[in-house]
Amino acid sequence: MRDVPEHPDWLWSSPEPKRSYDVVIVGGGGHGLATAYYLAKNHGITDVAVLERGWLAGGNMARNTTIIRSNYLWDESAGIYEHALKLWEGLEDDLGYPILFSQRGVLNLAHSLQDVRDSVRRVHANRLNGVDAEWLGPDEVKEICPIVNVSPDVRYPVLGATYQPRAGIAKHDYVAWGFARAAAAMGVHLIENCEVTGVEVAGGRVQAVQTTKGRIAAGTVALSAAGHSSVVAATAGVELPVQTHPLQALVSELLEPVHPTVVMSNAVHVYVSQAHKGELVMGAGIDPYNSYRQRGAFHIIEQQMSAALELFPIFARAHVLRTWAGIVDVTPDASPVVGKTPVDGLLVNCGWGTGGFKATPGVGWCYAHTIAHGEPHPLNAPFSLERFTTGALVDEHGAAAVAH
Amino acid sequence: MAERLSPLARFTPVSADDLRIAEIPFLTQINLRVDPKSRAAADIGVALGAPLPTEPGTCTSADADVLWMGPDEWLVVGARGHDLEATIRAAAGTAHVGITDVSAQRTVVAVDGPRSRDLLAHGCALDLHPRVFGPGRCAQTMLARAQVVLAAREDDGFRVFVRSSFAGYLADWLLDAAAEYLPEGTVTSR
Amino acid sequence: MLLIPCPWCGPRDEAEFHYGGQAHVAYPENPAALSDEEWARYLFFRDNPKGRFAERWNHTAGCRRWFNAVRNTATNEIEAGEVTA
Amino acid sequence: MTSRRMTGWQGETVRFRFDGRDYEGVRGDTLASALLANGVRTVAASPALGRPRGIYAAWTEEPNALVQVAAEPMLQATTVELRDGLDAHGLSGRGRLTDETDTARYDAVHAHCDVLVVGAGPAGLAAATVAAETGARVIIADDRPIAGGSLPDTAETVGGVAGAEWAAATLDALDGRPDIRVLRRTSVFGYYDDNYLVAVERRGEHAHSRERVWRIRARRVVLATGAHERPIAFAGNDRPGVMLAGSARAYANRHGVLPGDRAVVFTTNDSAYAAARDLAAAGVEIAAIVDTRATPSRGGDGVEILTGHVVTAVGGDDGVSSVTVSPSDGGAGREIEADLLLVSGGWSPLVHLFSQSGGDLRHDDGIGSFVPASARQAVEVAGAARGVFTLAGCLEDGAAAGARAAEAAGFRVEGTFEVPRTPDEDPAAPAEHLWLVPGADYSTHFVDLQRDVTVADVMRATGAGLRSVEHVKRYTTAGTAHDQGKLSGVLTSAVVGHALGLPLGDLGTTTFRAPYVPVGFATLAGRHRGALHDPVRTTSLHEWHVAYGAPFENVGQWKRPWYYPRAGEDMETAVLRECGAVRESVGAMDASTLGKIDVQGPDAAEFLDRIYTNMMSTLKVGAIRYGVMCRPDGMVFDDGTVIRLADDRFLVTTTTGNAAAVLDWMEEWLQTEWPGLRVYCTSVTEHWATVALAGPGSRDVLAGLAPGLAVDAASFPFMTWRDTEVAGLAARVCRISFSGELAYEINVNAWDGLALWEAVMGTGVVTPYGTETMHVLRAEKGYPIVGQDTDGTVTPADLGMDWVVSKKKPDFIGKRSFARADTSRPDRKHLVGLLPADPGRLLPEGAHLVETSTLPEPPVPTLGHVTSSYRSAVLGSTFALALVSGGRDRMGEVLYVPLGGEQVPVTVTSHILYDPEGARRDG
Ligand SMILES: Cc1cc2nc3c(=O)[nH]c(=O)nc-3n(C[C@H](O)[C@H](O)[C@H](O)COP(=O)(O)OP(=O)(O)OC[C@H]3O[C@@H](n4cnc5c(N)ncnc54)[C@H](O)[C@@H]3O)c2cc1C
Ligand SMILES: NC(=O)c1ccc[n+]([C@@H]2O[C@H](COP(=O)([O-])OP(=O)(O)OC[C@H]3O[C@@H](n4cnc5c(N)ncnc54)[C@H](O)[C@@H]3O)[C@@H](O)[C@H]2O)c1
Ligand SMILES: Cc1cc2nc3c(=O)[nH]c(=O)nc-3n(C[C@H](O)[C@H](O)[C@H](O)COP(=O)(O)O)c2cc1C
Ligand SMILES: [Zn+2]
Repeated sequence: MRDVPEHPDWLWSSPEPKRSYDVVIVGGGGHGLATAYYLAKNHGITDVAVLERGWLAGGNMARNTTIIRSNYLWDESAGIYEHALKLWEGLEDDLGYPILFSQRGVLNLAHSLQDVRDSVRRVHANRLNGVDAEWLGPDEVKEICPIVNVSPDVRYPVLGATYQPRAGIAKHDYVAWGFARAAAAMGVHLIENCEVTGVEVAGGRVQAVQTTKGRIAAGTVALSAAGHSSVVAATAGVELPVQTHPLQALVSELLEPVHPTVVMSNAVHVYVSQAHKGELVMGAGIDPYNSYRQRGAFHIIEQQMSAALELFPIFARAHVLRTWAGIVDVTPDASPVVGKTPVDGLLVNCGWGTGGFKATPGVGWCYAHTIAHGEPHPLNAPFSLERFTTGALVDEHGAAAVAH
Repeated sequence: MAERLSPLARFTPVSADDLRIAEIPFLTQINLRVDPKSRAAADIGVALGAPLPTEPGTCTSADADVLWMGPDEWLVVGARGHDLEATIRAAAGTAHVGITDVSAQRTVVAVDGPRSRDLLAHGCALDLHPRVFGPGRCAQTMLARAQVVLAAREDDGFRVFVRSSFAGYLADWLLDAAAEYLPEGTVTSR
Repeated sequence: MLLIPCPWCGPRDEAEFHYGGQAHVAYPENPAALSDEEWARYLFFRDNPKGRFAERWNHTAGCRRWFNAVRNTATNEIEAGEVTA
Repeated sequence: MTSRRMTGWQGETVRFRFDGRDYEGVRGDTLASALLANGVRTVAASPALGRPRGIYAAWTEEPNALVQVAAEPMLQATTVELRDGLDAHGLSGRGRLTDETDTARYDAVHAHCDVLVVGAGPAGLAAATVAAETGARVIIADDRPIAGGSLPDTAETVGGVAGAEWAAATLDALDGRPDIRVLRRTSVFGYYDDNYLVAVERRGEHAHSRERVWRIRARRVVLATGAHERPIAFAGNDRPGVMLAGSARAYANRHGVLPGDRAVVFTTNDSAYAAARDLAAAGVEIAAIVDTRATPSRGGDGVEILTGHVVTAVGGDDGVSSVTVSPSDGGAGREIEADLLLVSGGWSPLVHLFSQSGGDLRHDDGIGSFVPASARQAVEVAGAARGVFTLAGCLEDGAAAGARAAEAAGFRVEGTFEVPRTPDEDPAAPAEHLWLVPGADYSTHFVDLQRDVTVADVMRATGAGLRSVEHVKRYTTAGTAHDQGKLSGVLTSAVVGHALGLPLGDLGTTTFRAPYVPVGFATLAGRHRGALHDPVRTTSLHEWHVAYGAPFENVGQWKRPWYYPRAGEDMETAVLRECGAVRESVGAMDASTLGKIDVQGPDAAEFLDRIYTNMMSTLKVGAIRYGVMCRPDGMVFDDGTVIRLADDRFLVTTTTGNAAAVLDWMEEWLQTEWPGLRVYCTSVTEHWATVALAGPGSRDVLAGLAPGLAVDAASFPFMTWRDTEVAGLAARVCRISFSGELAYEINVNAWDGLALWEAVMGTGVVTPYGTETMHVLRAEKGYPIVGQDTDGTVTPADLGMDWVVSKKKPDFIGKRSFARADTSRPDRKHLVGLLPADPGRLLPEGAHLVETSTLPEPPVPTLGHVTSSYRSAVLGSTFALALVSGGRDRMGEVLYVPLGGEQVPVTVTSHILYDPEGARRDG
């Protein structure tokens, strides 16, 4: 039996860019591709180019630990992530592509009394928002994930966990390729090795983008460049409240199934699942300083391993096979920015930081709406740039303190 | 009335040919903040028997050990019961200085013997080679996961100043790391 | 593990430092006189260049001094001679 | 001696098991060489296709022969050193984790050097020797058990002796010198910024630590890591018995093992001829040398050479039984009987670490592979690692690199290094760069044996429109197995190039990432496990709390006593008893963990005015004030008391968890914004032990212990402090209260903490209480806990603490933000009290509040949530604190807490539920 599902025979072609498009999407990651797909599908807008500086979906989309959940604290967040989760639930059929979406549940562990309070708070908030959520005691955690060490004798014992049964993981690359293929089939141009080097603005309105493949005129320019958002926005004179950091992840060799769910622990900075092939996929916290280097520092990995073994003694003799990093853009309130900018026709989708993979279909849906209507969808309206001026932040690190 | 109790009172010293680890409790420690170019700095130096070391990462030893902690900060360390605070205050007069008794803030662990460098290298990222970190050098740095002040003495000796609340952790860590350099059975390993 | 040149202690491992973000962002002279936009700019907006970046570091596990350095965020190289106490 | 061992080969016998059968090998064997010596050809079935697979290479590049050894999964049989009792099982691509506790130790060591040499082959040994001569501090690390790199594989001589002997002597000589460190069995697996490299040393099952991580900071690095022989993609190239020519040569020369009886050699270059010669000398019959080139440069020592030929098929299901060779340009093939097929597609420099360091690679058309181009760090590459493929060349190249590195590190090279004599080598004939033997169907042309990826798979990927090797990697999974494509990586690129008609140089490689070889999780965790995982911080009273049976609460790294159960008590009873003791009599708590910062200097008062929301400069010497700090965004950051010791000196207390953050915060503002302020801040958190004495009986207890202190309310008023003697100890007593009761905090030198505490307990009337009781008492009084009743989105006004926000000061940190649209909204969440309609009903902390008694369909807007919730004896009811939207305008309103299908009614009240008039604070 082959563990790679049969891919379709044709994914996408590589056309030369036209001189002009109705919509140019900057960045061919998951978000850019999903946006293009929903522009075509929901709004019939197909004169669209997705410009990608490297290989398609080779940014954070190729690097994330693929955790999908919607159990965020604030109503605004729950709204958009739950919308995304509902889309995930039908995405394989919608795209006609195997994306290995596995609703194996996500546990968020609590290790201190304050963790417990915050977790319970989030569970209750989730329920009011119609998001499935449970609070589990240590024994129940053990039932769902028998390999978690729930002994009270460890340095930071597991006092309980929140559990979202509908949460899970998907195969990141296939998700990207599924969106790409479907978008390309509807006429969207996917253009690789095409870096946007400037955004042309005249009279307060966007005109075109400059790229390594020449100038491309556009009615609307929609940024979806994740870690590079500030660099691109700056060329249009738009400043964004984001900072770019490396975020590392690693995998083990392939192992027989041991880990049935997804476990995240913010307090000890570990999150881990076992991918369908059998590798343990694991991540930690961001490297603290700004960097575009797509590599992190090694002590972060070492610390992560000691934390991982506290929770999962059974991992002791597994091996780290590969480490890597993505570069993520982090906002002051750990929530994204999706909406308009001061430049007419220039839209921005950024600041998903360490947790935007799960939003892919949801943000694609809402961003496409924003592009098509020139106004945000109600689900992304709270995530405007203005919130930093008014102070109406959607602060997801304060109480929830759960990244990814 | 109960005795004074040092943070590592319950810790059994290690004493082997190659490696010795013991607490030196109850030393007098004064945190001194003063502009090194000021008159007060000079006067304090006179009172302590040697100018305040201004080369980063060095210490002097006269009436007391004076460890460079920062460009305007020193840790003055004297024998148990030595009223250094009064000496320094008197020398400083009314100048703008910061003088704070921190005697119980940190305790001191002596790590001595030819294996001391090997032991510390398990948890300290500094280059401790005698050419680089020989007698008279000191540094604030990390040892394992605790912040420490490290001072090199003659004969492969080190003084490790550690915050009292971390002392138990650090002692456990040192013993665990030391096991390799000690005769079998010296340390009951955890 | 970057080797960060503390102007006082010399080069030390990155783990001894706390990152302070962009340098030279002064606290506004008179915050009360700022518009909400200007105040938001001070609070939340920092440069995020790919390339040379003047930034602040605090040698928390060492001398506890803040200092500025110019680092290239594309390569992580800290420019020699650009570290100021 | 076992059957396939060369006659006369000596060695101590070692017994081992493989797949449940007993075998013997010799000391010095790897599991792979011992298996070959025993005639075991098939190690396991391939993971996806279930094809039999054998041993393909001889070291870390092995793509096939995976084994499980006891609890350790996914080891390469080619790198497992044979030891007595070894029990291994072949694996089909997936390992097993077992529940067995790993009792081995692991550790890490920091090391520094002027020159780090990676690789102890001829190039590395020469480099290290030259560098060591200069007086530089040198570390040389090599991943193999014995010195010499590939020398023991090739049986070449150096300086007139066997290469392995020369290497061993050279490395031993280095090992004995001061300032030189030799690390054997040590793989350098990561090359990070600023010449920081990490290596893992395999010290053995019985060593003090089984594996050790070396964290090396090197001024200069010499990479002398050698080269890997390249495979060729042809039909049936995965059969057991197909092996890299150099590896077969290594089995013969290093281990005295003949991997087969009759071999066909398939090559594109000269190096396989030497392999054939060595194997023939060892007793393997060489049936033919199949050379893709039209004219090979040297004779085959009597062996038939088929020039311009390729291998087009391999016979034999379980292993090679015959090899079909055909002219490259088509034409009839010929089947040759053989049980071994040796392959050499040329050599690829091992550029992993160089690439990890940030260096650029370029494609070298001469050797048909990628080589180091420009470096970004202080690194040299020497020997085969940069495409030098002769022994003499490697020695010279290594010596030159060692000299350059030492000089760059500031050392002087005196004299010259005598490059040892090596036998003359014939000039090599140009190699051909053939990666792929054309076939009708590519379904058994394997590019990645471990991932079962064939040329057909790669072509399917390019056929689907993929153009990038990164996409092909992810589409096919080529290069993603445990060997990280050491052999398959460049081959995959080459096949993509073939499919797309692009030169290999244009396609490049996929990204090289750490670790170079897999490294154990436990190895990386090192000593930071169990009790040493994260420091435990304790107070000077800790042992007393332990002896008294207190469970502990983790607060940051601190251990704080949570409550003190007496025999038969559960937590609830113990806490109610402790609360009662404080409200009715007197209790004591260890408050030593509170952060304490000594703030001195002429501008200290001005400084605190800027840091705190309230005014501190008006505080009188001898007095104490409660204060709140905000971040510039106006959100509460910390709170605590400020006591004025002198005109120019204050002692600030912080919350337990925030002590370091507050000190850093103060330093940041002082150093970066207000360098003109003459203020010094010093942490004194652990200098002091603090005992909180609370309850109406506290005055009498204090009076008894401090006969010299006037304790009456007039002499020692609320919010003042006195220096005195308590229990004969120099003490500072503060009259402050976090419970609303008459209370004192007694501070003594931490060495005296236990003496004080024992004196307090010695009075016989004082009940020790823990953090839980403290929380209940403060909540009854409506005192918020930062981090529990706030979450980074709460302003002082939200907490009902307008009084702590100065209206007089022109500015302080956070002030401007209070005027923003959102922070001045009336429906912000306010801290209020809640009384459940059922006084026995304890609300869970974290529960939410809604407006209506029936729950509408989601999404239901929340009004806020419960931040603190307790049972209260004095209130005769449970109660809670909550952050509720517009809460202060809802006093008396009934709201609902949805709990498991029930809507629990609660009444909104003031957050101050007990003694709102403050009548009890004077006792
Ligand atoms: C290690 C790691 C773990 C993570 N784990 C999770 C997780 O478990 N769950 C989760 O939900 N999220 C996770 N994330 C976050 C998630 O990956 C990102 O939030 C999300 O992928 C961002 O959206 P995207 O897919 O469009 O970004 P990307 O895939 O990064 O897409 C942006 C694209 O823009 C391109 N680009 C940039 N500049 C230009 C330019 N000038 N011109 C043209 N193109 C340009 C980039 O090359 C890139 O392909 C993780 C991230 C990392 C790095
Ligand atoms: N005839 C040919 O075509 C040909 C081709 C290649 C090599 N050679 C011969 O091979 C020899 C090459 O000598 P050399 O010194 O350059 O290389 P080498 O292969 O002899 O030695 C390199 C050593 O480095 C070790 N190593 C590699 N990566 C490591 C890591 N990350 N950490 C620790 N150790 C690591 C290897 O295991 C090996 O022991 C020469 O004798 C040369 O003639 C010949
Ligand atoms: C969920 C997930 C699983 C992965 N599994 C493997 C794996 O089994 N083997 C492997 O070599 N890499 C694996 N990778 C890592 C990729 O090889 C690669 O490192 C990552 O996409 C980043 O790209 P880069 O290293 O080429 O920069 C995985 C990555 C992700 C996100
Ligand atoms: Zn410093």
